[in-house]
Amino acid sequence: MITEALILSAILFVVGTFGVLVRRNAIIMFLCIELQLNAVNLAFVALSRLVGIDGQVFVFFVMTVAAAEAAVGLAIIISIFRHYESVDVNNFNLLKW
Amino acid sequence: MVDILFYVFAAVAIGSAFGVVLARTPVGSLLFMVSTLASVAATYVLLEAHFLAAIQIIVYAGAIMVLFLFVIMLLNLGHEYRRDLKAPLAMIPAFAVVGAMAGFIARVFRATDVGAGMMTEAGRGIDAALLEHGAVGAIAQPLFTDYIVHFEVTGILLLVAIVGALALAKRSV
Amino acid sequence: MELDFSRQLHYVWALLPEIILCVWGMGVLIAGVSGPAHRGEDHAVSEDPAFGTGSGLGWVSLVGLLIAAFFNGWLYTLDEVGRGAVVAVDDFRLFANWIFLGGAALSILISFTYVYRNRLQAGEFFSLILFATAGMMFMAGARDLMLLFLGLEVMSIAVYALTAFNRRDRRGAEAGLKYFLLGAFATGFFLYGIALVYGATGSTNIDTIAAVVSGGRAREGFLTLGIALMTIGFAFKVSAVPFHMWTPDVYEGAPAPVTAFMSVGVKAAAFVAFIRVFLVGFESVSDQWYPVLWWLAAITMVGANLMALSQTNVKRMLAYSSVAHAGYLLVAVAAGNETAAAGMLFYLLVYTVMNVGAFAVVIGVAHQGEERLQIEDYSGFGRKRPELAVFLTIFLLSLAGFPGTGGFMGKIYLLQGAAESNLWYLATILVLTTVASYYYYLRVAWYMWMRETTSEDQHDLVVTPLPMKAALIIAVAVVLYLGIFPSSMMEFARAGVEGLGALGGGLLGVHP
Amino acid sequence: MTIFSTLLTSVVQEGHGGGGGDFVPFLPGLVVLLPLLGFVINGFLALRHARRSADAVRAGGELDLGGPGERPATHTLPSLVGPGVMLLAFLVTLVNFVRMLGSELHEPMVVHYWTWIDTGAFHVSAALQLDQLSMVMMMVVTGVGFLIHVFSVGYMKDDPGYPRYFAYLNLFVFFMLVLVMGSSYPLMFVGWEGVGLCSYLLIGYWFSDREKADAGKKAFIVNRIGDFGFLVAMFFLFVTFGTLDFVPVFHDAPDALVYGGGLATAISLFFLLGATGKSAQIPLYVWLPDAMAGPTPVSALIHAATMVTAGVYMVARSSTLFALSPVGSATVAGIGVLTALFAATIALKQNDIKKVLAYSTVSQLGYMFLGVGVGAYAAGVFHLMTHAFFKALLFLGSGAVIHSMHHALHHTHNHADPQDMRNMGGLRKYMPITWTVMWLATLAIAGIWPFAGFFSKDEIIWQTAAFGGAEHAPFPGLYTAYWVIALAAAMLTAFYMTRLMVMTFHGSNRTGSAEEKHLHEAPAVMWVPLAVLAVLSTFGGWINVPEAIRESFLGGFGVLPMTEWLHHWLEPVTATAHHIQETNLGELSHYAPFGGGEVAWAVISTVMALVIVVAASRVLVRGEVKPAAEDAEPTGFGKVLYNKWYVDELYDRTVVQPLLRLSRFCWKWIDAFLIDGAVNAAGLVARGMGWAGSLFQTGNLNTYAFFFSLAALVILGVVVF
Amino acid sequence: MTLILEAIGYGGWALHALVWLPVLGMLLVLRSEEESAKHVAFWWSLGVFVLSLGLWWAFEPGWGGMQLASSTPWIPAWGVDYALGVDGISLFMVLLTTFTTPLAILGSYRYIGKRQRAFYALMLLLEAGVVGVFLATDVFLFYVFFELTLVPMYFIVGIWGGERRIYAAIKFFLYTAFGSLLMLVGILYLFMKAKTMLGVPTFALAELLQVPLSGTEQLWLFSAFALAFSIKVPLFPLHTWLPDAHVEAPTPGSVVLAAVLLKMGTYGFLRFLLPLFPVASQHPTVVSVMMVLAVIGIVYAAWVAAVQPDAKKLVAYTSVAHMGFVVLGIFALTLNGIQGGLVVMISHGLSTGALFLLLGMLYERRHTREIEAFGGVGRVAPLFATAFVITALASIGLPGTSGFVGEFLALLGTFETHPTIAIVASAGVIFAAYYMLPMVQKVFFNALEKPENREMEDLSGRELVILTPLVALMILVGWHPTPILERMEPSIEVVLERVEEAAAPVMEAEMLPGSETSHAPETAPTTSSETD
Repeated sequence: MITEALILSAILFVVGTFGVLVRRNAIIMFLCIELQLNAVNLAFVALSRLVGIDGQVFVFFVMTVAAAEAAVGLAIIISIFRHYESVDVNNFNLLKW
Repeated sequence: MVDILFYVFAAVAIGSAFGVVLARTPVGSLLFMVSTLASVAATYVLLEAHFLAAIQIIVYAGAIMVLFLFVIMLLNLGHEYRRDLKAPLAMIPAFAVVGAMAGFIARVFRATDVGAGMMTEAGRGIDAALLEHGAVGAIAQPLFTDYIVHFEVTGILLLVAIVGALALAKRSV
Repeated sequence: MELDFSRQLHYVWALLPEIILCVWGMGVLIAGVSGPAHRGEDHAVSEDPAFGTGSGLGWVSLVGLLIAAFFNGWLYTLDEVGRGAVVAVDDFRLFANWIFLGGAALSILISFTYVYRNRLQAGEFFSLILFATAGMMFMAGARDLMLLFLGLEVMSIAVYALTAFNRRDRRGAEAGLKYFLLGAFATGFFLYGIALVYGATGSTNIDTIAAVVSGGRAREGFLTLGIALMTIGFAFKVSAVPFHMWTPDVYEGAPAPVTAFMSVGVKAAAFVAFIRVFLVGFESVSDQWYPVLWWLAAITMVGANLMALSQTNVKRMLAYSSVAHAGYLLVAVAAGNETAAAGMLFYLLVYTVMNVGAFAVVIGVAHQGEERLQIEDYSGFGRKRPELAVFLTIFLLSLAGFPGTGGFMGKIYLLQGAAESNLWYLATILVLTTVASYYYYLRVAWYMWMRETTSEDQHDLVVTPLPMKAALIIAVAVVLYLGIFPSSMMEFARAGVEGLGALGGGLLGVHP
Repeated sequence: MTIFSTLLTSVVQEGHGGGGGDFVPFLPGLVVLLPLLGFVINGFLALRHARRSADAVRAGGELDLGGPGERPATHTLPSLVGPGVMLLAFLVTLVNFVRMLGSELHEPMVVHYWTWIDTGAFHVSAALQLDQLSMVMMMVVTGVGFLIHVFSVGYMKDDPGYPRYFAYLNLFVFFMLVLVMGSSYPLMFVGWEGVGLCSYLLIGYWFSDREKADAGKKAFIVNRIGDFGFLVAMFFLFVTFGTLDFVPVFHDAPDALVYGGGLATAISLFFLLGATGKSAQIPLYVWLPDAMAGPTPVSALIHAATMVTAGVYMVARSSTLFALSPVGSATVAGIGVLTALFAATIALKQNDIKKVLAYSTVSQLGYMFLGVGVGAYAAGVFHLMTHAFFKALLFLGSGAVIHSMHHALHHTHNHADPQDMRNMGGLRKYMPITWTVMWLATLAIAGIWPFAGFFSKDEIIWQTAAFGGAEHAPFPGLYTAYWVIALAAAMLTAFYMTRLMVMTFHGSNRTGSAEEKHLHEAPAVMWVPLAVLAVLSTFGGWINVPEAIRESFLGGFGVLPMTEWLHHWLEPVTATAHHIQETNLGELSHYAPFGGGEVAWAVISTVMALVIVVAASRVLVRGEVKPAAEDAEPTGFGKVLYNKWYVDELYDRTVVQPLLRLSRFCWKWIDAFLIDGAVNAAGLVARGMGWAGSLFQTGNLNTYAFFFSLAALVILGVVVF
Repeated sequence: MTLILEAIGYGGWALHALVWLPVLGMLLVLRSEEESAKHVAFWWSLGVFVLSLGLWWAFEPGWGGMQLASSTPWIPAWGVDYALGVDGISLFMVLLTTFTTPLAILGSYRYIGKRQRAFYALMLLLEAGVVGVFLATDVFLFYVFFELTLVPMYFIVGIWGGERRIYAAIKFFLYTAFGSLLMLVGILYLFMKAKTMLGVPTFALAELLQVPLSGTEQLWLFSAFALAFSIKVPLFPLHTWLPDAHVEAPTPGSVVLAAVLLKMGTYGFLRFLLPLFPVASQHPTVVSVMMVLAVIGIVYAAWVAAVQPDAKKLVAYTSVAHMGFVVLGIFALTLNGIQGGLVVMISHGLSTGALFLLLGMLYERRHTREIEAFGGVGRVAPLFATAFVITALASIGLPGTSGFVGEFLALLGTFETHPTIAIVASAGVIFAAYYMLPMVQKVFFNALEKPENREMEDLSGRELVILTPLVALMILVGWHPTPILERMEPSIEVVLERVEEAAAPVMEAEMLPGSETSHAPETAPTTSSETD
């Protein structure tokens, strides 16, 4: 079942990746990244069955990181929304080439 | 039984994950996300990580997702639907890439021998620890000994995040 | 004094500089929030920004860095017992700390007037720099992948915030968003890599990993995949082509002092961690990751240098330049021997100094803001402000790797590292792309010296307040000193790497 | 300074030059040094003078040299120094000559001054070689040179560049002396190119005139083609002998080189290329007629008497080498005889008095080549010497004529060409002395007994016959052809020279009635040298009277003073060559190809020449000549000759223009387009690639993430597989 | 003279002084007044020249090794020494540099109007760099100086140059840097090899010479080094940076560029290429390639020069031709050839330097360099014309001038080993006249038609002071080159011996007859061994 869980995590991970690739809404993109982190957590948990309790501890840290990122990330999104009145990344192309 | 449950939850998780990606509205995505998190939490339980499952629901689905929702509401993105998915044709290369990626990773996972079922030595160790310290204690024990430094750094991390969020999101100077 | 990490309290000593920085950062934050600068009433006062309101916090932060530096020096007197600890107390980490502290100090010095002019919140700004520095130091000292990751996050989150720090600037916000989303995206990969390495070896302790891996006890598939994913994560952080795409945008959009800070600090931290993880942890399976790094290095050097050729925005050009330097440093990682690692440390040091120096002048020309960043804006600069132009020329020559400057010695060091591992193709690519880089570095020089000003008052508003002058003079002095008398610093760098080998025990042929 | 004192004092005899009997050279360095000194003084004066005249030009006018006829003050010192140093040099030469006459000198005397080049593998000294050959040349150069210097004092009197003129002239003599006295090929080459330089400077003496400057340039460049041959020949010599000094080279040559071998032939042919350049032989003769753009005394000195004979001198000097190569020698002779005929034909139809003389010179040089080509080195040198006398005389005489014409035309502001013979006619009346001496020279060049040219030219023709008839002559039929052509050319010579004399001095005057009044005889300073040269042209041939002729009626049955004196005099120099010749060819023939001995053919040729002279003068005097302005272009074959067989045009089309086009092609297409284009393209491509690369940088986050993932996928793919 | 030298204790310190005094002078110039900067620079560089003159007497003519040598560790970890020394090859290059610099500075008094301090400071810096190149006996140090000379030249061309100065400057910089950086890789390879072989890191040339290299390695390294030096020389077809740089550079820049910077390339051939890679240097294919390129350069550059409308560009192309003779002489590998090459280097420095000075003076007067813009100048500027003609003649190698001695010896030496090539190259003497004389004629002869030319001033006193020593030296060297030749000879013999001896064993082992031409490098010193 560990392998299956890992494969599940892989699928969740690439679905998250897929979301980042195809969504233009910054919040949803970020949400997809959270999905990726969640997939990693699943991998940690699955692997902790294989090698020890430490993996579960790491999930803890990852969740904290996710929370921290959410705080800053959403703040940035709010900040940019103030400028563009939009969260569509297609609009954000002052910086290019 | 456990296996069947696992597959059910896995299916839900994957389906919800696709829902996150493909949902029409941000709120829809968010709800699918919660669903995914819940399903994953269920698999945590199946993997004997009960405490983490709880945390997953409480912290992740509960707190972080609410934060997202809050921001979506704040930015007034909840109602109107503006298609922000790429055109289907443009999605093909992206799909090909992630598909191949999944294939590669899965291939490695399938090729790696992890022993039968969950009855690895370490798994037994975890079970023992759970028995000895309880679900919380099993994690707390290493968390506050071996990983004390990590734990402290996590504190700093949160502080930084707060400072950063504060500095960025304040309305005026 | 010896540290035995079996008792956790010893970590307090081992992490003293980091702790001091964090505490100091909180102090600065509180001072900023409660101080007069925060009340927004005295921005109209035109006093010398060097000593003006809010800038006091800058000096305070510098003091904090100084104290941290002092304790970083003190750490040299310590020894650790065993290698199982999550925090390393080796010369490698301490050398890297010097780079971070120096880079942070220089970045703070050049940001005084910028902060003042752009009405940034000094308390948050400086404290975030301090926190980010602390994060870098955690990365450098981490002998545990998870701690490394947390350090990375502390650094990254602080820098994300700093990038978007100027809330009046749309470009800043855009840069912040791009950096954040892509950074988080890459974090996912990196973390997945850690997870798989953990799964493969059963530990996140680099030393243990090294032992397991070299003992052949790791799970092959997980390990390989984990290494690949970690490579991707690091490649993003060091902005190797093709993971560099955020770099030009972010460097261009971020406030210039922040750009300076992240171009030196983030990169240095990522490389230091890169070296420790790959050369200590995964050294014995180098045949797995070496080709990837080889190609990454080659593509990065070629791509970045070529793309930099057509840039007209100086900050963006320096961004591509920074990517190109990442390529040079990747050569050292690919070479993976002691000389290369030492060369990398040396180069990072030089790079920190010269790049911050270059950015200092850029900030000066940009009127302590984001105004005049096009290369045309430099025309006739040498005529109007010869001393600044000379400084910038020296920094550019050093970036280009010209004899007489530290950049040259650094490049030679890297090349030696590559040579020791017989990476002659990479060495050749390195020098050839260096030729291309001459073009865009010298282009700035030719605009400065060989063109006339477009208007009489073009450079009248260029100000270089005292702290920036100090930073410039320090930077020039270091660049030239390292270019002419590189010996002691080279040996110092070498010693740092030897420390890594002895304690981490993973360098070429020096297995424990 | 030390060099100068060295030149004067240190006389070190080299090992090879030891066999000089009791010959003690008298300050040979001084001979070279004196003209150099003259050059330095005159050069300094010239620069000072030029500065002043430049100031005047800048002020908008010309430097006032005083009234016409007066000798400007600035000209006094050069007038003294220029000829003065020549006189001294001649006297020193004379002393040496006398001493050499009184001694038995079998080996050349080499006077070493300083080491010029010493690389360790190659050594050459700055050393002068005194032997019979160089002595003859020195006498000619300094003697004739002195006379021409004197003549110039009169001729150039009104010229504003006077000091510069003498500076160049002195410098020329210096280099010429280095050429003939140098003890090694490199030193000879110094003189060789040095005289070329002076020739260039003097042809373009009136450099403000574009045509004259062009002519100088042409002379230099064409000469350089020859110099190329000289250089290569030296290289061959060096790799063969390890040295380029005359003495050891000629000493070792018979052993080191195989008779008729490829190496000897290569050496001689490359030397020949050098000689054709300097001595204006086919195919490099084209510069000499143009060289007439220089002042006439220059033409006399450089382009008749001395420099152009350097090629002959060189072949004579290298006689050993040429003797070793029958092919080389035959080529020398062939080129010579062809040039003799070819130039003579052109001279038939030229109207410019100097052009006629120029082609005549080319033709006569051809004879000299023929002489040295058939092993008659002494005869070649002999003709060189007599030619120096009579051709210098002819040139100076024409100079006097031109001088007179110029003054006459100048007075009436007539822009007619003072050198065009069609504008002359009947000058005998105004210039009796000139007329006399020039007739003497004409008879000499026409080869009429007993003038100098008779003996020298006849000997060459005879030797050709004798050589071709030798026992083992290499290409017997060829020499017969040479002999016939040489005879024919001699007849042509008689004709065109008579034409020149008649057009210039006889018939009615065509200058114009107003101008006629101003025609006058040359002043004494000009005609005295003419007279001296006339004496030499008349009697100079007696120094080398062949025995057969001396004992025949032509020699008054022994009345002529000496038998083959020059031949004997030069014997030490040519001995080796003669020895080689004897060994390989056997005895020379005593009969001409169609029978007849030496005397018989001498008589035949002189009679024929005389007949031509007389007949031509009768016919031509009666013929109507129109002044240049009214004259029509010649037609038919005459036009071809008039246009010099169109050789200049041919060269222009086949060499000059193609080279220019090639050069432009190289510049525009190869250099600018291809090479530089590639360089710039490399830069452009790099920038273009960079630009294209940065196009991925769309600013769109999805794109960035996509490329990130793509790259990640590639990395994963690489490690997984 | 020797007594004076002994009295002041002339010795190794003088070499260091020659490198560092100009740097000191640079600081002095920067500190001086704008107006007096040129005087400071001139007198200072003259002082440096006087100091360098002492080398002439302090130098022991009979000895071919490094003299007055000294060595101090600079970067001990890499075995880099700050090591200077002088031998018969570098002696004249150093003297040429110190001799040319004051003249170039003096020649720029009128030309340089703006930012004088900076200009003269850069000139002195350039001098320091070039002297360093010629004196360094440590390869690393050499490389540092070699690169360092680029920067001042870049700015001299770029700031004080003509219309297209920036293009020219960047082209010069990139082109030459391109070559030298590849050489750097070669140097590092040598270094690694030496380190493995000797056990200690070292960059000292004498030590690197001990490193045995296989034939293949030699060919690769030879290519890297030869590329760098060939670009510098410049050898056809790597020459296109030169005309641009020369035309755009200000007079003193052109002078120094032609007189000494180009020599760094040929000097590199002699100092490094031949001794370090004797086998490759003797490899028939290699030698043929180099020689053929040199010959093409001689003839082709002459052709191209002949049709240039710009006098300065014309002279620039002649440099390519002249340096072709040097390369030819060097790769002849004969005493005569190399001596000749060195003399051509000196002669080219004198004559081309003087030509550029003269053209600069012309430009100062008329503000154009178009040949067609002149005509008849000889009438208003006779001294000028005289100096120009003498210089031009020296440049085309007229006997009696320095040019002849050099070209003759170089060709002679070449002929000893490669007769055909020498013959073709000798044709260069024809083409030399073909490009130079028309230019001389069009500028100084012909009718004085244009009124602007009528106003032209003749040489001033200062200009006379500049030109006189140059012209005098051209003639002196033409008539009495022995003192130069005898000082060079032992050092060249050392090189030649080294080439022959070191080549012998490898030749025997690897280059048996028949395998020579097809001796393609089988394995690059690269990926096949790329492991950690």
